[in-house]
Amino acid sequence: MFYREAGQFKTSYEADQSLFPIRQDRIGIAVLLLIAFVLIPLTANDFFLTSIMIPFLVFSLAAIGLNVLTGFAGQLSLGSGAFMGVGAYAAYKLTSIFPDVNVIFLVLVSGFFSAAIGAVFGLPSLRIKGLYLAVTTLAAQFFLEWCFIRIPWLYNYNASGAIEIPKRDMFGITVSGAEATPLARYFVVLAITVVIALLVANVLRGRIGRSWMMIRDMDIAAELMGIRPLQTKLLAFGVSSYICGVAGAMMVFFWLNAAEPSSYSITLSFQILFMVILGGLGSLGGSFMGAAFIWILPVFLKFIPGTLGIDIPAETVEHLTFMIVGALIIFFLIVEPHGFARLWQIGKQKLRVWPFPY
Amino acid sequence: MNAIMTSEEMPQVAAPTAEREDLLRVDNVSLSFGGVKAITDISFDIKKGEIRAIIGPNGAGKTSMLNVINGFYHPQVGTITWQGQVRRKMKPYEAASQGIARTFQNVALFRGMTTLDNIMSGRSLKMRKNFFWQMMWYGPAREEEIEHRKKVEEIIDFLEIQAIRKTPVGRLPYGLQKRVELGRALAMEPDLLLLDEPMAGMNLEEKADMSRFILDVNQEFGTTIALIEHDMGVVMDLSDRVVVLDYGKKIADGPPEEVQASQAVIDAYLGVSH
Amino acid sequence: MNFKQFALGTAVAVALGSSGFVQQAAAEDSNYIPLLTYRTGPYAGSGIPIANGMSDYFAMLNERDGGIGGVKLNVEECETGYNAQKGVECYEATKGKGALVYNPYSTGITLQLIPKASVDKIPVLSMGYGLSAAADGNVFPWIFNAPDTYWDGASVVIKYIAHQEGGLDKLKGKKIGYLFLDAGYGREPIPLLEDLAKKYGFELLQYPVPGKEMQNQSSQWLNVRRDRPDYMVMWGWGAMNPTAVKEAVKTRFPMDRFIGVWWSAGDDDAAAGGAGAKGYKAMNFSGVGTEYPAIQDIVKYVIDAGKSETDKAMVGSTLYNRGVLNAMMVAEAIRTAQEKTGKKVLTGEDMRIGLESLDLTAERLKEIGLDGFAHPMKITCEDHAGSEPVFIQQWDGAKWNKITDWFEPMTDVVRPLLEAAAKDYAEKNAPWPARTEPCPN
Amino acid sequence: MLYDIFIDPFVQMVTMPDFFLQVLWEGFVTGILYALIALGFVLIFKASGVFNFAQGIMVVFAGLTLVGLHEHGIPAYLALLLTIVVMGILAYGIERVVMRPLVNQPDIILLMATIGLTYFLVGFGEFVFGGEPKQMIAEQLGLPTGSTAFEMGERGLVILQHIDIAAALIAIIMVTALAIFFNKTRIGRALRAVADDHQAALSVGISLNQIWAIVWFAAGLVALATGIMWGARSDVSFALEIVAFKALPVLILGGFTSIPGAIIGGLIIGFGEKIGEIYWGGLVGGGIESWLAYIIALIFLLFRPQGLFGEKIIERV
Repeated sequence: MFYREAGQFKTSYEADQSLFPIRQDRIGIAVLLLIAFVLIPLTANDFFLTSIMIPFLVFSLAAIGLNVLTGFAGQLSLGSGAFMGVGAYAAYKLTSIFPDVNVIFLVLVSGFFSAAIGAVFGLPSLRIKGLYLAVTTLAAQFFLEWCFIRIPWLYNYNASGAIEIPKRDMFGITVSGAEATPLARYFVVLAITVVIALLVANVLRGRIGRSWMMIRDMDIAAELMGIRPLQTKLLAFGVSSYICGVAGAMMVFFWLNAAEPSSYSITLSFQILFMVILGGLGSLGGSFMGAAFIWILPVFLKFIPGTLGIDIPAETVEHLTFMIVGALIIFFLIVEPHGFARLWQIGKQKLRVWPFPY
Repeated sequence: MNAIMTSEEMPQVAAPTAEREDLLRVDNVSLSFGGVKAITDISFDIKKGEIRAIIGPNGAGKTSMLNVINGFYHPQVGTITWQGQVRRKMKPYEAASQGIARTFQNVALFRGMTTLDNIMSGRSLKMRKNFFWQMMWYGPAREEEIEHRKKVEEIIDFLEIQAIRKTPVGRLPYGLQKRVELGRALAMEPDLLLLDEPMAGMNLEEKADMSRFILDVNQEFGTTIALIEHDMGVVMDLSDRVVVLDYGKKIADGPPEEVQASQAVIDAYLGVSH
Repeated sequence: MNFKQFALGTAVAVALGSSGFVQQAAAEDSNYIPLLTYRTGPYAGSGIPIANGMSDYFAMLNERDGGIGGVKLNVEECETGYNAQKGVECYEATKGKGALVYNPYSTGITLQLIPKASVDKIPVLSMGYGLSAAADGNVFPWIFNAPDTYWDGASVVIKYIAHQEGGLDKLKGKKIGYLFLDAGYGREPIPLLEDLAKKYGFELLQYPVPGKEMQNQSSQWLNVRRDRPDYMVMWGWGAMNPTAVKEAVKTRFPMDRFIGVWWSAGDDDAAAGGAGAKGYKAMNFSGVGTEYPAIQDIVKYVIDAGKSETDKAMVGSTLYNRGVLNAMMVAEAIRTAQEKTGKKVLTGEDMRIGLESLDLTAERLKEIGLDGFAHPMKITCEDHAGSEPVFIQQWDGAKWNKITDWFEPMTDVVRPLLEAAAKDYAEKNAPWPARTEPCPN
Repeated sequence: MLYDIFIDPFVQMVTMPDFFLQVLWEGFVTGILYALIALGFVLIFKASGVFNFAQGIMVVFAGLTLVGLHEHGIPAYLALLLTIVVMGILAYGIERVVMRPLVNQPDIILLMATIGLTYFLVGFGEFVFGGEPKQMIAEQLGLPTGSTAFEMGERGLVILQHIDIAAALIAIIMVTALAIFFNKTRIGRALRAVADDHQAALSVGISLNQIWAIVWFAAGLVALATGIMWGARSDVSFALEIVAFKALPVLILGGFTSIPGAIIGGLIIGFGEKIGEIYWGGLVGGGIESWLAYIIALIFLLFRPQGLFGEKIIERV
């Protein structure tokens, strides 16, 4: 009843090709942005910001990055964690070489390093497909991880082998390092995520996005229609790695403050992949939903026993969380293999015809 | 097939085919896969503006021939001359930029995309705006998008598929998918359009529609068409000239009536009812 | 699945979960100690005994004495799985509840907490791990790594080897192999070992074990076999330790020349080698066995009373006792802080004062029933590590035995390095806040 | 530098032949263990097209069940029997709860489902058995634990661990048994039919569900054998799960559906890794084992995308 598009007509191709052609969607997105930019900053406590919202946004961005590659261009990657790491180490090196340059600028620049490395590891994708490609990206994952440990230059020869983020100010406000308030970091992360998500959405609805989807859906037909497979795939690898790189840099600069090579391990790659699959391959909104599910659900689960006043040892909660998350992953794959994005669409469809069943 | 015969859109050949300019020549082409010969020493030409049919029983090498023209397979022997120039070994995507478009035997649409996007994908080569403008969207990228959208809408109107514009092609019935595939190839505004069994699996009515579209394309846009088809009625009605393959060899070449009368062709098709 | 049910279920789950975010205010009448433990994941083997040791000691204090200074201890475990992300999450979730001190038990998590500690004003006690440079209290007022840094440990090993060989000058020309977990933790001692190698003329051979290959060390040990080092030193953790001991046995390396750091001193680590592991040595700074009154009290008040998950057989093992030592240091720091500030219910800032004036004398150790359990230790404003002596223990096939007296670290070599490293850290992380906290006393 | 790369390693191999033999032996044993893990993958992939990421955790789970049962006072052989039963129940459960509802889904969804299964089994395993590593009860199971040293030349020594010899033997027995099972039994033939074409197999009356339960069970048995062997080399703990990743390059080399391929691929990776690490690893600081296998597989892929035993793929339109 509330979600009906009847009576909304488009009179131009411009209107028809906008990101949110339906009015209710436009209102919905405006409300979400309002919540993100106004309501949450006004009401949330530090824990909610630092342990829920900031990681959620960082992961959302990383999931968008992987979704560009896997969901839109159809190239399976298990190396997104390492590409995030490249971004993080690049940003760290940049800020130690240019301490006075705006840190957000450096974070955005660091993505280019990640993009270059991503493109290099994307080269075999011309000949290798599917699970075989997954092995290539695994090689990237393990090799890069090894580099993070073995090239001390990357971490400025710190005895600890880790990178630690110094304090950096922007317009008189501390945005990175331990002194940065959760709110300042939240705004930085939110702004970067929203802007990149918007730009990616633009790319995806135009020629380049279409060429990725062509490669994904039927690579031979795409090639016979004039799409150069190597360039197109490499561009997808580059863009995807850029986004992952920025997400990785944000992860250490605005969330964790310090990172070891193991922060960017295969586990992270899997986490991101889960977000993409559960959220929905080929859906930007799904990336956010997937990130919310994979990151926030375990945090929720941790608190449930405490809320109900049940005294369960911490490790049992952890075991149960693992089991529940694993079971839910299987459950959702069975219920809707196309992810939350599809569930959301089904939900919208139900709303559209409500109160009638069909 | 009489429905088409009596149609007013019967091909009215402007000039005798033989006098027209060659668009594509295939000379002594042979192709084999690890010892298995798919095509043996085949030569024929496609003239500008004609509808050229390639026929033959299953496994005769028809699709392989299209793949060779397309640049998807590389013949071991022989030359291909495109618009007067001998073509070197090239990548499939280069064929597209030279103006060769095609449809596929088994529908090869981009299943995850809508009809509109599928046809828009045919415009890929004609769109130039770089990554930066794409990212910004507002401005040049959008203008370009809308300019091409207008072209695509013309094709949608032409093929009468307005109602399924926003439908993901995976959900369309087979006949419509074939039509969308034709639209996608048309969006490339090709010089040569290769159609691989455009009417396979269609009912009579759909075949009639498709035949009409093919003739319209040939006449209105002047597009040269090479098509593979099993339905002899359609082939005889549509095409200007027919080349017949059997076991990878050419067994006949000429106007439909001539070919139909050829003993070699009758032998090759013996037992196949048409 | 019915969409309506699904939506409803989701809503209920979200509502349940979100109510958990409402943080309980710290109870007014207790001191809150969050324990970042890991009883899951690849390092659980080392994490479980430590977690048990810590929580059992605190539980014993609550049961026997009613807490410290008449104030109960409110101890809460938060599972990190040795994962830095989860560690930070645990930190953020607990710091608002009036946390007194953090014991991260992971170098990775410690590094994350180092910059946060001075902002949130909650000290971090990384007992014998973490960042060595943190020993410099002038640069790191909130971080404590008593009783020893890894550099202290590395110097003790070399000293012990020299002792075996008959003097530091006898090290010349010797080959010492260093097998380490290829991560910040294992790499940290390398600069010091290299310095010492240059100084005393021995050759240092490095055998890194990648974190993913912890249980697949045959390459490293093949290299050991080829290089034939005179001694092997190990900086391992979790599943790396038992695998290394097994491989050493397989390679027929003389076990009495194989010396582990205090984190490779677990009972399970050595037991994995079976009879062949007899002779394996490790450094240690906490007593082994159950023959201490305080440990007996744990058994009496906590374990026999059924108030702990701990398997009784685990009590007295190296890592369990390590946990007890850690808990005891926290408890003593609380007591000291209570004396210094006159308050009973403390804050993180009070706790820092307590830690900085911690002076565990032999008498005090005797008083609390841990005579000889640890070397007397004293933390000062400048020196947060203490660089206390360490002893060597040896596995006899069934249990660990202390085989040497206490060895002093080479403080003269280590201390300047520590200070230089601290300075280096501050410079690299410029602008690093200068110490503003006044020294107690 | 060039000398270090191209000459020195070979000089070392020749001048220290006993050591080189030892390296080869270690490579062989590691390769056998990789092959065993890969074998579990192949069985399931062959019959259902599922790339089973949970094979790694099944290895841990099987090992833990065995040791866990023994710790509760059950005699070793009975525990072994009970573990086999547990693996059977697990296989049936996975088929019923995970595989059956996901029939005909794309590869990546099935892959994800098995990773979901991994999460579940990690949680479940730790919940039931606790997170601490356990000692494999090799001796109680009657596996040899000693070692034999062969002298070579003056100072040379090649040490063979009995447990490693046992591992190799068991691997050979398992492969032979599987080969016989596939070729000689009715179920085996049905299984091969399923591998070739699901639909066709269904149409001649083969029960897919039954077949899948059987292959998961077979993979469970392979996992158990792997768990015992690898557990005896180090210990049974959740860190072992990561070793399963090594199965990927092995499968790339050997092909996803070939049992002999898994064995040969495993051996190539095992030898390559050890020789690479020992003779060349030192040049870049060692520890290259963590990625060498993948790079070997990658290079191999670039030249032979279809794998060692696959046929050349002709792309068709």
